[in-house]
Order: sequence, then structure tokens, then C-alpha cells
Amino acid sequence: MDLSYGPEYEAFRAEVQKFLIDFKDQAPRGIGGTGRPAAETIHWQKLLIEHGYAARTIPKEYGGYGAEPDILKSRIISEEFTAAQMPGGIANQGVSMFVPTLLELGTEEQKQKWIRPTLNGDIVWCQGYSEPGSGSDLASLQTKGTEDGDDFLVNGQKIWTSTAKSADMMFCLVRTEPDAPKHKGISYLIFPMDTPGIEVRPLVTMTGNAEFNEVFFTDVRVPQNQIIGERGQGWFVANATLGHERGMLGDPNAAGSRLAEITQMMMEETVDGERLMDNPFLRDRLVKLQSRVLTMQYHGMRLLTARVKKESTGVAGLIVKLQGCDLNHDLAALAIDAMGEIGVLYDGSPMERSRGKWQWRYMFDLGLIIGGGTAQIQKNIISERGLDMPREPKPVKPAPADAAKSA
Amino acid sequence: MDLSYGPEYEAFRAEVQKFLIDFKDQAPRGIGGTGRPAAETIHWQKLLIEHGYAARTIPKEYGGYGAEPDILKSRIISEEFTAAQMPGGIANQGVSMFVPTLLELGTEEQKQKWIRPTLNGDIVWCQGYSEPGSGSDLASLQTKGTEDGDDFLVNGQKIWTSTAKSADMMFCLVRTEPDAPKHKGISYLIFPMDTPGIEVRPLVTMTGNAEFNEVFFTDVRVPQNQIIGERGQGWFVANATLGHERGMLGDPNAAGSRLAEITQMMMEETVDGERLMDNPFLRDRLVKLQSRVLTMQYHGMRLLTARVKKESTGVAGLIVKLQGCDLNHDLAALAIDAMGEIGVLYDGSPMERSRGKWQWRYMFDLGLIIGGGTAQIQKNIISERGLDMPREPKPVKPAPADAAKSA
Amino acid sequence: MEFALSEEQKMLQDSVGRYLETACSLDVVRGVAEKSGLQADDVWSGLIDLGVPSMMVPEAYGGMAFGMLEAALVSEVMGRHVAAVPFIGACVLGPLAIARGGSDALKEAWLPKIATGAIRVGVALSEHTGAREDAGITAEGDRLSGRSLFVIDGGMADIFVVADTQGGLHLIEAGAEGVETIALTSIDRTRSLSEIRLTKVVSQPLDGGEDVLASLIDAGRVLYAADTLGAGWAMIDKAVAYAKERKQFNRVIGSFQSVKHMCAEMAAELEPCRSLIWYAAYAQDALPDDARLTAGHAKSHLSEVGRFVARTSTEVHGGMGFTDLLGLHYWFKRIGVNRQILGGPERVREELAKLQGWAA
Amino acid sequence: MEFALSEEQKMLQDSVGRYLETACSLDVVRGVAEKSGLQADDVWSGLIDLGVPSMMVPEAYGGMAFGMLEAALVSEVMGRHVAAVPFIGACVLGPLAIARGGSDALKEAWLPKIATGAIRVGVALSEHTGAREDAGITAEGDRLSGRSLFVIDGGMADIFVVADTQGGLHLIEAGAEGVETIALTSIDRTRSLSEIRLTKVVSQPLDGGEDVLASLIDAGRVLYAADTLGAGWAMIDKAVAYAKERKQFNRVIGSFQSVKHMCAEMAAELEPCRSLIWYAAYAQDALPDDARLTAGHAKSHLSEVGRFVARTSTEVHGGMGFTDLLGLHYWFKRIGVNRQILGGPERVREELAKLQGWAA
Repeated sequence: MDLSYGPEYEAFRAEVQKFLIDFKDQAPRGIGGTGRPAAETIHWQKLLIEHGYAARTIPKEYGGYGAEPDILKSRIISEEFTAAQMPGGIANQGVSMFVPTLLELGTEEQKQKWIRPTLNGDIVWCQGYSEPGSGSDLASLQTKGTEDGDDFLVNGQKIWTSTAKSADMMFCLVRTEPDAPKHKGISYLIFPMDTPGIEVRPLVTMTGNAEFNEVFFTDVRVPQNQIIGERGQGWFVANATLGHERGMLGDPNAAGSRLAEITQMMMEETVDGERLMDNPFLRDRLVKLQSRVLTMQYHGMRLLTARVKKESTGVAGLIVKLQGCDLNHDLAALAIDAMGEIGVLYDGSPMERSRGKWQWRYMFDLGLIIGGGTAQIQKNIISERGLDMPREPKPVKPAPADAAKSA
Repeated sequence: MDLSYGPEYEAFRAEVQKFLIDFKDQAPRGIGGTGRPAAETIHWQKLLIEHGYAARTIPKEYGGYGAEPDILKSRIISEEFTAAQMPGGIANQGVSMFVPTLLELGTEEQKQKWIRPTLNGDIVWCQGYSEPGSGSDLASLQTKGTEDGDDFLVNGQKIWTSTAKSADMMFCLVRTEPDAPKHKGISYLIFPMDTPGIEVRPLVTMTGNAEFNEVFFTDVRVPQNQIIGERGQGWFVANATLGHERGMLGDPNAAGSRLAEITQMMMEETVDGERLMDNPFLRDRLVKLQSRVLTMQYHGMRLLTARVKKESTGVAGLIVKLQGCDLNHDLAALAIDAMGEIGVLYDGSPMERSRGKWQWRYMFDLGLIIGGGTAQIQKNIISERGLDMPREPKPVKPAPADAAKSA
Repeated sequence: MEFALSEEQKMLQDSVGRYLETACSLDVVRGVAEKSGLQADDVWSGLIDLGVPSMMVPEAYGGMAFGMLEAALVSEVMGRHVAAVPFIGACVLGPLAIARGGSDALKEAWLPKIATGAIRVGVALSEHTGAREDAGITAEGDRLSGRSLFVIDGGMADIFVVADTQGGLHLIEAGAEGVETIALTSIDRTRSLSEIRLTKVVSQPLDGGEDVLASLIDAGRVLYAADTLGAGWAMIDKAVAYAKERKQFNRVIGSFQSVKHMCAEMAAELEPCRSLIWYAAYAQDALPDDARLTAGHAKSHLSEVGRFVARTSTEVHGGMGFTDLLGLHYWFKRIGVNRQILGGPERVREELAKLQGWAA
Repeated sequence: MEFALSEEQKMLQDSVGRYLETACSLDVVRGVAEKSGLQADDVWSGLIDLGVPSMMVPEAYGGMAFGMLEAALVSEVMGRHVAAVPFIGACVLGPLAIARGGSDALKEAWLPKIATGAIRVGVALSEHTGAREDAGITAEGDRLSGRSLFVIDGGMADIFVVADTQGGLHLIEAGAEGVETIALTSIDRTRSLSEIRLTKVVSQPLDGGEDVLASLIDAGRVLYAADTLGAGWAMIDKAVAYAKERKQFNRVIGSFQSVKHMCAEMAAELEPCRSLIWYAAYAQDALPDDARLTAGHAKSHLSEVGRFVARTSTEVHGGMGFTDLLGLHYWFKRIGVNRQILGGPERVREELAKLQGWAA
């Protein structure tokens, strides 16, 4: 155990801090989530890449900074940007999922063509994986690509495509080999979002916002060479990046920030003229949550160390999504309980606090618990991969064709 | 809704109360649980039967009181005996399980022979159902009865036979038809516990006491006519009485008494000179538990009314064991938490409170949660019978013979 | 002893329930919610035809003079159908306050109109279950001033029953001089909450003071709890139905033990609460010693169980539960608001401890 | 930054663990438990050979001068094997108290003997984490009088470290005049708890007062938490192993989703606690600002998670878990006692709130 970073890293930290002071004025307000990056965001992104604070380990020839991977430096960057409340680099699905996939499985030509403009924010991607009938059982997806000359004609529907409205391109899982077993009939296609036959419809969630979209394909023509990896290997290509997504959900530092926000709120808000913090039950819940927040933070440090040392983490690595999402949701629950009637206000109501963010989080976090592998799927994974427990036996009468149709 | 009992019942209640005053001196200290009834208990039992406070609805010709079933009167009896802290009638497995079975499925000769002495406490029975390899899956039981002339030779092992040490007789599930499907190969045999080849070993539990026994059979000779119901129909005979057992666990009045005990304890015990009741967290847990206790008490009243009216109770009736056992366990947990270090004392330690009963309950209740259908089995039942959800599909490769062997 | 509903009570609940089933469809609810807190006018008219606004009005004033058990049964079906109409304030607490505390003249003036649904009552007493922002109404002579928050059914109210900080109850007209009404928007768009700001508003006293106020709070708690019972069972039924239809891995998800157990746990927690609601509602009229205690338990316990059911049902629905498509969130949000109005569970439990001499 | 054990730390934990695996078998544990609270002498001798009693003793007095992280790692394996030997008091808190607060003469007198395992220390400070029965020790001059309850490792102690009600620390000899030791029997028969009753017992002061006392309580809390971590993982491993063997309905029960999820939930709750223990233990020596905070969190959080694991593992074992046959209850009970000693979770959390200025 040594929780200091050592001189080399402290020097690096100082460098980052200096950058954040020197370039403070050029930072955009926020990085813009699922929208199209604004001009100032693109400028900021280029600045970050230039200094090695974005696209840090991506080779220079593809538009990155070209540094050796160093998890501690990445963490320092993230820590300092968070501490300074400055936006980090673009982290849309193109940058965080498609680029890593290309680097691992793309051809040289594909890398040359796509990585740089994606990193720079000039090309925005959206992900086409989930379908209404294929959630937990993603490999049962039914969007079809049928051969038509040199092209596939894509028909079907995707859901949960967060960036679809502003995206230039989609990376998409399509069933191109209808006769192959379900995991082996999928190809990973890419195509422009303005291809004829694509319709994007906003998907309103329980929060009242359209954080996601549905995308419908009617005879969308995609050249057969717009494939990443081999034909029929799309499942395996996609899994290379799904891991990235799983790591993103349940960030322990986010939980720490939430805890601090709630603490402050409970010091300020009153009921019957008494601070919420003076209510012993709410306070006890806060301390209980602090136990869990600290636990997950330290757990994150342990996993980080293991990754630096390239050690496998076993069950310790598999529980992060389940525990992290649940913790965030429970934090939001305390916030809305503490605020009581004021906590149910929403959507710009008079007296609403913090733009209703706690209610938004309480609902959106439930979506995160469900999305990217429900809690039930996570527990399957933990028991099977982490504890080496047996998979459920297959049912006597599998009826794949029929079942898939009605799923 | 009418929570009064009405004049007829209030008159009956007065009668019971008068009996309890008049005969106070003849009551034994306790009814003795799984042990052999003492002489004073047998005397008391006969007195109760005579007045209709035990064996109330069992026909006179078999030694009962011969009243019409009246659930409200039964409840009044139970309420008044509890209120007066007087022991009710013998409720061992012979009375509560074997007699109802005989009444439903026994021959006239069997009824004449067994019911009266069982009711009177002269014959004590024990139940031989569970086996080490057959818990949740009781129907997989492997104790064998092989034909030998006019007899069965019984070999195998039973477990959880609480009364075995003091019993005269056992009613026992034995696989007599090895080639039949598992639910159809079982017979319900009865035999004396002094039959050669029976060995009873006390089964110590986590509480440190031997509340149960294991019973081993080696070539135990049982005449083939000592069967209740048809040969091969034992599973269905047993199920007629298993329902009785399920209803017994999770008595909401027991939970109410516990709550009252804990309340009193929290008023009396101190830590740092402060009453435990003055600790807001413990108090809040107490109030939460009170919600659940009252809920289950009222729920019990609702089910009672439904039984009086012979209405089916659906899911409402199926949840009692799960919720009731869990509630009792959580009550015990609050008691030991409130007592802190004092609460871990046990087994006659100095400073131990109430003979360590809260720790005993905290452990024994866990046994009750597991016994008589684990919480998991209860949830299967609730979802399948209560909510009409599908059973789990059968696995592809059933291997009954092999599986049963190693179970 | 009969712990059960009478045939009349079952019929009442069935008739309102059947009416709402048809009239208050998801489309109707959605229509109201998306137009931000207005009531479903047609549904309100239909409920008038069924006599719902007259339920709690004494017979002498044209009402049906039902008890709290009937009110709770109706509240349950309101929750089951996330009915976008005023009910708890307008049809129950409002008329009860006037019937219990009003002078003959006041009763004569208002109760017949309430019974016909011609006017609606908003109920302002949240400062007695936790004053936020130091709000409160003070009475000087017959004039009221101050703020009251989270007024129940305040949005379309013609008159308000208002509690002052001393526990006195008053009646004011919404159109009187000095009344400002501010609509609040909560996550639950099916019911109205408002703030009122009063500046020397002419009022008429309701007698009975704190006792009546306490009985209104108790009644309100039972009704919010009953609403959660109805909304919660709707969510369980929806989860079970969805789990029997939705397939993943070549099986309906309702055949997976984890999904089955989630449904079983919801039912096991919620179904016994029905008895608690029945008892608490009955106690309001018939068992004065148990009235406060069981109202508080109903409110706090249903708040906790309701939250569990709301979350679990959403999880059983997977991504679909999270979208707006099935409208499941209307039930989720209704349960969320029921938890907080008239006192969140932590507060109510502490009141229960005090009531029993367990806390100072 | 390296949040991991060093090779030496891993070796230490492995070597003690491997030793206990063999030496402290279930039979040995059972033997001690059934003989009511005496230690496993052979195991104690073996631990002396491994140097365990010398772990916390400064090098100058013949010890290995390890830190709290090492102590926590050993405590974890003690819990894993429900080791029936004195450890937390005798091998850690006792020597720490003397090393931190003793005069040179006192250190010279006792630490070398502690290091060799020749004498054992009982630690009496429970009145500072919740005085039951109004117990407490008062100091008058060099004389101590009064009762102290739940003395850690008090059963076979040769000397006691005793806190008085003012927070002063003292050392007394078990054989001194006026010392009465009463053995307490807890559900956990693998470790000793006692009461001491002192009547004007001659004592020697340990300096440092409340700071040292506080550091001992923190250290003890980390160690009980670590013991629960070890015992809890043992229970998870046993549950998983049992679930893979036990068949019902023609399947190993570990293939039922409900059983799998129970195991997954246990692991998901408990495994991150390892990092909390490491951090809290490390903080005791290296991060003074975090020492109290993380010790309290370790104790209270492991108490809650430990209870869940103890119950759930027992349930996975079904009836077998409830019997004495597998001895699973030794772990269950150890976790149960760890929860309560040095402050149950409710109390510790309130201390944490005060520490951060959240409570008065």
C-alpha cells in the first residue's frame, strides 16, 4: 500500500494543473453529452489531444497523442479535471467505443479514415446494438442485412441509440447470416445516418426527457465492405467494446460527488425550522451511504492498481456495475427523501431545487441499473464467472426460431 | 368490517374465561413441546377435551369433543388461553398432523384404534418425512420399503424428527414402489419406535440444543397393512397434512408478543445510562417492525374471516409463512442489536438476559425460515400458484436415478 | 367478527374501478399529464355521476355519508388507475373538515355544492406535517396571512380549508382578495399541488381545532396509503403480465426464477398491506383508540413497500419500464409523491413513537 | 500509487492462513468450543512459532514491529478459520497500548514477554464504546476500582490494560490483589470475553490518555471488521461449494438462479469491503486524518454486510446449515459477536456523524 503517487507522477500532476490554469478561458461550459459537439468543444478537444489530455494513448498517425499507456497518468488527468471542474475530452460513443474497436479489429485503411475525425469531434457516431426484442439477450437481435449485389439491404429496428439525432455515422450489429447459430450470424456494419431509409425517433423515458432514440431501417443500402472485422463475427467485435461501456457505469467518484452534494443540501435545507442534518434517521442513512461510497472508492483504487499491474481481478472486477449503480440510486433516494415534498417538484416548478436533478437521477439511475446488463444479468455473471457456479440448464424444448420472432 | 364478535361469541368467550379461572390450579406449567407429556399435562388435556377446548371438532366416537367447526370459537379459545398465559391442548405432531390425516384418509378401524389415545397424550407420534438428501425436493426421498413376505423391510434415514426421542410411533414416508415415478412410489407407513432396527440420534443445531433427531432404519420390519391410504399414494396422504404445518409457522400473535417483549426490554435496559428506547435508530426499527406486526395481525384476521366464509384466499394465503418467519427473525435481530454486547451472551452466562432467548430465537428462526419450505420454495409457490407464473422449464438432461443417488 | 368488505363496499369499489378502467385509460392520463396538471374533465364528470364527490357529505346536505373505509376503497382504485382527478382533498378531506368543523351556515353554504361536484376544496395543512421554507399561515381576527405549501387538490379549488400555525382551521374562498395561488409541478402530473400566498384574506372559522386537524391528517394518510396500495398492485399486475409475454433466451422471462421471485416478493410485501389499510380506515370511524396509530402505520409502511414495488416492477419491465412507452412511470411517480405528502415515513414513524410514549 | 499488498504482506497472510488451515481444523475449533472458551493450545503454540504475538511489539523489545495492515491481514485469516486463540487483545491492542503509553520500565517488563507469547494481555475498554449496567472503572491514585465488562481476551490474560471512566489507561496484573475475573459465555465459543471486578487494585499508568485509548478503539474496530471479512468469505466459499454439490430436483442447487443470485449478492457486498479494510488499516499508521473515520466505517459496514452474509450463507446451506454437523454456525456466531464488540453499527455511525460535524 502506498497511496502517494511518487515524484514523476506529482510532476505530471503539476503539469496538468498548470494547463488547466493557463487554458481555463478556452474551455467550453460542458462537453455536451449526446449532442453534436459545438465549435468551442471541438477546439477544446484539439487542444486536449495536443497536450495529451485526450486520446492520450492513441497513435499520433491516427490523430492521437501517442503516449504509452499509463493508467496512473490517466487517473491524474481525470482527478485534476474533476477537481478544477473543467470538462475533459469528448467521451461520446465514437470516441469511447468505436475507436477502441477499430484500433483492435479495424483494417489499416479503416483506422486511417475514421479515427482522426472521430477524435477531433468532426464525425459523431451512434451505436446500434439493442433492439426492442433483444435486451438482456442481445445476441438474439433480428435486424437483417440481406445481400443485394455488393450491398446489404438493412431492415429492422434499433433502440437506446443515445446519439442518433446528431450522429453522422452508426456502428451497428446486423444479422447477415440468417442460417448461422445466433452468435455467429451477426456482422458489425458502419454507415452514414443520412443513408436513405433511416428514420430516427426520439425515445422519451420516465424522466420525461428523450435521452435516447429509436432508429428504424427500411431497405437501408450498405456496401458489403463497410464491415469491421469479419462477416459473421460482429458479436465478437462488439464484445471487445462492451467491456468499455460496463466500466463506465458506476463511477465511484461520481458517488463521492453526490454524497458531498447531499451533505451540503442536508446542512442547508430545513423542515420545521430544523436542519435536515439534525434528523437522526436521515443522518444515519447518510453515514451508511458514506460507508458504501468510501468502500467503492477504495475498491476502485484496488482495481486500478491491479490493472496497472496487469493482474486479473476476478470477482472483484465483476461487481462494480451492480454495486455502483445501486449505490448511486440509493444516494438519489436519500436526497429525495430528505427533501420530502420539495423533493417531488420537477420540471421547472416553483421551489424546485437544483433543477430537479435528484428526481431525474433517481429515475435515470434506475435506467442505468437496467441498461448495460440488468441487475439479474450482473448477478448471473458474478455467480458464473466470479464464483464458478453452473449456468442454468437449457430448457427441454428450445424453439429458437419461434421464440426469437415473438421476443 | 365488524371487529366485534357478537353476543353468541362473547358469551362463549366468557365461558372460556370462567373455565380458565376455575381450573387454573390444574394447569401444568407448560405443555412440553416435543417431549413426552407429563401426567399433569395428560390430565389437563383430558380436561380440555371434556370442555371442548382441545380436540374440539373431532367426533366424540374417536375421543374428541364433537363440536361443529367454528373458526371464531377456536380463535377465542386461543386468544383467551394466550391472554391468561395458560397452556392450550397438546399440539404435538400426532395431534396436529397425524390425527387430521387419519380423519381424512384412515380406515374406520385405524381411526378407532389411534385417534383417542393420541388425543389423550397416551400415544406420542413423530413424523418421518425429510431425509438428508430430500429437503426442498421431498418427493425424491430414498428410504426404502422392500417387500418381504407380508412385511416391508424399511432401510434408510430420516431427519428433523423433532419428537423421535419420546415417541411411541412414527408416521413415515417410505419408497415402496421403486419403479414408479417419484411422486407415485411412496407409501405412508406407521410403526412403533421400538421396532428392532430403529436408531434415534439427537441432532444438535446451531443453537447448541438438540431440538431435532435423526432416525436410522436397518431392516425395520413393518407389516404391509400398517399403511394409511393406498400403497404408492403416500405423497398425497402426506400433503393433506403438510398444509397444516405451513399454517403453524409464522403466527402473527407470536410476533405481537415479541414486539411487546422488546418494547419492554428497550424501556428497561440502558447503555451509557440512557434507555435503549431513547436511541432514535433502535426506536425507528421498533416502529418499522410494529408496522409489519400489525400488518400481519390484520392480515391474519382477514384470512380467518375468509376461512370462516370458506372463500379462497389466493395469493394472500400463500405469503404467510414467508412474511411471518422473516418478521420473527427481524424482531429477534432488533432485540440482539439493542442489547449489544449483552445480547451475545448465551448458555447461562453471567449477565445473560431472559436465558439467552433472543439469540436462541435469532438462530432458531433462521431454521424456521429454511424448514417447511425454504424462502426460495415459498417464492416459487407464491409466483406459480399465487401469480400464475410459469414453472421453470425442465432441464434438457434429466438424470433422475443418478441425481437422486447423490442428492 | 368479520374482517372483510361488505357487499355494498365491494360494489362501490367495483363500480368506481370499472368506470375508471374504461374512462381513465392510459391515453386519458397521458393527455392530462402532458397538458401539465389539469384534471381529466370527462372523468371528473363521470365520477360526479357515480356520486364520488358526495361520498363524505352528510345525508342532510345531499351526500352519501360514507365512512373512511369506503373512501379508502375508492382511493385505492384511484391509485390503481392513476386517476387524473381531484379526490383526496376535494372529495374527502375538504368535506370532512366542513362537516366536522363548520357552522350550520357554512355547511349549508358549501356541502351541497361539494356533493354535486359543483365546487372543489383545496386543503392546506402541510405545515403540520413538516413546514418547509418556514412557511405557515397566521390568523389575526378573521384574516389569514402567510404561505402554505403543497396544497392538496389546490389547482382547481374554489374554496380552501386552511390550517393556521396554531392548529386552527379556516375556510376561505379562492377568489377572495389577497389570495394568490401558485401551481407547483411535481413528478406526478395526474394530481394538482399548489402553494397559496395569503395577504389578510377574509376567512370563516372551522371549529374543533386541533382535533379536527389531526383527524384530517390521519384520514389523508390513510388515503395516500390506499392510493399506493392500488398503484402498487397495478404495477405488480403489469410486471407479471409483462413477464409472461416478454421472451429472452428463448423463454418468457417470467419463467426465470429471479424474475419470479421479484414478483413474489412484491406480492408478499404488498398484499398484507391491504388488511392494514382496511383496518386503519375502519379505525378512523369505529376505533378511536387505534385511529392515529394505524393511520400512521398505514402511511409509513405503504410508503416503504410502495417504493420497493415501484422500483421492482420497473426492473421487471427492463428497458421498456424505463421508457415512456408503456406509461408505467405514471404509477411509479404517483407512489413517489404519495410517500412524501403529509409526512414522509421517517417523520411519521417518529410521530408514532411519540404517540406511544416511546419518544419524548 | 499502489493500492495492493506487498509481497511480504501476502506471504505473512498466506503463512498464517496456511498454518491455520491445517492446525485449526473444524475438529480443533469444535473441541475448544465444546470445552467452553479455552484456547486451542497447540494452535497458540504454532502461532508463537510464526511470531504472531510479536507482530506489534517494537523491534527493540524483540518484536517484528508490524503495522495495522499486517495485523488486519492476520485478523482476517483468524476469522476465516474461526481461530480459537486470543489475538485482537492479546497480540495487538495489548502490546500497542503498552508500546504507545508505557514507560520504558513497563515496556521492558512486559513487551519481550508478550513477544514470546509467554504472557497474554486482556483489554478492558468496552465502557468507552457503550457502558452497559452502568459499569466503569474509577482511578484513585494508583488504585483502580469498579467493573469492566466484555474484556477482550480476558479469559487467560496475565495482565490487563484497563481504561478508566476518564479515559486514562492503566496496566494491572491479573494476579494482583482485588482482581476478580468472571468468565462470560457468548454465542462465540472460540474467543474469550470476561468481566473484571476491581477493588483498589494496584495499577501502573499508561501515558497518552485519551489519544491512545481512541487509537486502540480504532485499531480494535478495524480488527473485528477484518475478522468478519475473513469469516464472511469463508461462509461464501462454503455456500458456493455446498451449492455445487447438493442436488435437489435433479440439479445441483447452485444451478438455480435464486441460489446463484444469493451467492452473487454475498460476493458483491463483501468483496469491496476488503479494500475498505485495507485502507482503514493502512490509515491507522499512515493517514492520521482518515484513521478514525475509516475505522468506524470498517466496523459498522462490515457488521451490516457480515450479518447479511452470515444469514444468506446459512440459507444456501438449507437444513444442513442450521445443524451443528457442518459447523457453519461457528462462523455465523463469530460474525455475530464481531458486530457488537467495541460498538454496534448504530452507535459507531453516530460517532462518525459527530466526528464530521454532522451531529452535535
